[in-house]
Amino acid sequence: MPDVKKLMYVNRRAPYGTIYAWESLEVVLVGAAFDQDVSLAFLDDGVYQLTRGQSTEGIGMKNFSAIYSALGDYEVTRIYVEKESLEERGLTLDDLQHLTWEDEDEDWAEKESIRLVDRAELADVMSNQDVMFNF
Amino acid sequence: MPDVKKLMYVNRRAPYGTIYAWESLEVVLVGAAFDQDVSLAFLDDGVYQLTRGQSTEGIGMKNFSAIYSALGDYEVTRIYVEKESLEERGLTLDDLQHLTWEDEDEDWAEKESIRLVDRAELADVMSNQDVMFNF
Amino acid sequence: MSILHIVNKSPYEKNSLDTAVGFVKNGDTVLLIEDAVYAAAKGGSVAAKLDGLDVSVLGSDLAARGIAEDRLIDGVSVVDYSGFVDLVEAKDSTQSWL
Amino acid sequence: MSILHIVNKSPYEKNSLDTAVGFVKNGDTVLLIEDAVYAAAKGGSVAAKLDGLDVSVLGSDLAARGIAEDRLIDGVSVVDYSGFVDLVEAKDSTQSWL
Amino acid sequence: MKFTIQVNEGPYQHQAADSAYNFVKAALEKGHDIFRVFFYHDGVNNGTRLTTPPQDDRHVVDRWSELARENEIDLVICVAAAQRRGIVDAGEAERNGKDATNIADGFRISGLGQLIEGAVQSDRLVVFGD
Amino acid sequence: MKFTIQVNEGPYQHQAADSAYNFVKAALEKGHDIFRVFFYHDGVNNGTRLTTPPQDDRHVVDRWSELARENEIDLVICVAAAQRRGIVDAGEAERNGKDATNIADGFRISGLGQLIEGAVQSDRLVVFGD
Repeated sequence: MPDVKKLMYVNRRAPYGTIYAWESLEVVLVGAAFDQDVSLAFLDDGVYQLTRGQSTEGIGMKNFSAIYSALGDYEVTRIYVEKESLEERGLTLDDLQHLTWEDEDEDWAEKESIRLVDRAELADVMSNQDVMFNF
Repeated sequence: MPDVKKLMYVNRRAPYGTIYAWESLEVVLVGAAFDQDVSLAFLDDGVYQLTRGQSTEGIGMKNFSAIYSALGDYEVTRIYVEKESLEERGLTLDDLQHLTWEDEDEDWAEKESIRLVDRAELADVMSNQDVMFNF
Repeated sequence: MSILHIVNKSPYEKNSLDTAVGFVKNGDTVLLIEDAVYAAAKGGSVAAKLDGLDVSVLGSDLAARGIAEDRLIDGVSVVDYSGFVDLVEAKDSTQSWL
Repeated sequence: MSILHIVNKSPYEKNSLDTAVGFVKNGDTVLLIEDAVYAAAKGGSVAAKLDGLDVSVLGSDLAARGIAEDRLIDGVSVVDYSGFVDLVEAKDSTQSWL
Repeated sequence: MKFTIQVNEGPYQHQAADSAYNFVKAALEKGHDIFRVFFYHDGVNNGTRLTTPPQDDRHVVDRWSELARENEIDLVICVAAAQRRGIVDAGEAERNGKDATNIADGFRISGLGQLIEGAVQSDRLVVFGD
Repeated sequence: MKFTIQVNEGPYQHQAADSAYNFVKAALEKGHDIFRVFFYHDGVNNGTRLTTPPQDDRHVVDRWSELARENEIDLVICVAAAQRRGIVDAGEAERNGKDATNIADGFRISGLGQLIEGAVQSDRLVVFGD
């Protein structure tokens, strides 16, 4: 078994309607300490997790959307967003948060975390993972 | 408020994958004691609840499908099955249990409990209910 | 008699909205709450399913999901929980399409 | 590397199967369990979605739902829990499309 | 107007319990009566006093208990559903030989008939679930 | 082969807990190792000893406890998920000021790291949920 595994967190649910999005994010934050090769995939209603401007005062639930922008600090730098899922929902990348990370090897240059991929490309990435987490 | 209300139990879920079908049936059995004007509707995956030949030994869960045929004894005599839902699933009435009740007013003549209705007809019936139960 | 059709599931994930709209009659209202509010967002592939229906959306669920009111399809009413209660009162019965 | 795609939801209720089949590559298998077994029933409107895929169905979930094996679409393999375990072992990873 | 509310899902996993609470609160503020809140299926898990949610999140169970205390709301947990999921009051603990209880303040355990009665006695039944 | 299993839903409401149990049993019968069963989300509700299911139905919780006893399976309940849902052992009761515990025999409460560790240490992760 390799020392470092490729772990992918597969997010397919909208936030707030169920807790899966939030408790999945909690796994990602804890998992960051394990020095594995981590990526996140957002598809189907999972793309809604990353939308801007979420405001939960009216429903009395914790707003966890700001935490996605901290993922770069946890060295989670590869976030795949599926193109077909965005399009079906009438969304573009501009509707999502701008997620970045700082590359230590390039004098802390700021880089994009989100990679827009179509379903076939995401299927290729998925087929190279050792473990997929599903919530 | 009328002494007798029209109560409809609306069943839209398959059995076994979740408990809603079974716990819904438990409500129907208890509710039968309340002498209300009761009907059941089966649509979407709810039509699967009534299929013949269910056998749960392999999954270790209680098989409750026989109870539907006892509904007549509980004076639950109007069971609406939606045509479109059956067709979409490649089912016909022959795939469902034969549910009957005995009409006290007609010398205990055996009568059909299942009424095959299309969506528009079921919508009409629903619009005449006082209460819909959803599971 | 009129029905308040309550839908709470994302129309992209579940068939609840599809079925619900088939049961809407004149005088009925469709209320979108929780993840169902995505159905009323402009540009989404399901939005057309609401054409010609009387549709209300729960504002706090919209806000939680970051959907500004100007992103809603035309003709949709935004209500708060008090408006939700009024709708239940105004219609003769409710049907939750879970 | 090969993936075992596990689907457990009715294809008439949820979009899981729709998405899953879009991710199946050569060498992958789709395993239908729980309410997803309805997808493999002959005559159902979703059955065509499985065309050309390597599909297995959990037999005990079929039996629970009253689906006789002769009602399955052609080419589907029926497995028991032991066969489920073998599939997990045979593929390099699993993806549960919940 | 008189409402009965049915809650089919437990706290936190689904928004149903939150939506139901917010609806009940709004109805009370408008002067309506809440005849009963009936917790069915996993909804019975709304009635355990053993939860400790994070401090920056809402406390779903305590919110129900407070609402019941301040407005004398009848919060009923279905006994059959509760037995399957392990929600226990003193009577149930004794009947079923359990060494602990976990029911929260303001809730009571009773039969399914309470749901039917609620639907019959109220002007409206509103169901919150998954 | 070494498996870690994740269970996302509680007993009875969804078949997930049943499917996971049947899978684990079959894997053991074939001589595989179960490194860990990790209960997350409402899955933590598999670990309450307060359930009393009907006598003609399976006992989901007791089945897990027996499996753990007979095969020394590590049944881990996520602490964060458990706090939200009210699954409590003696340590948690003391930490959070609870007057009762409800954890079942054979289960232990621990952190999310146990899931990651399970996934990294095992040959396969299999997830059962809704």
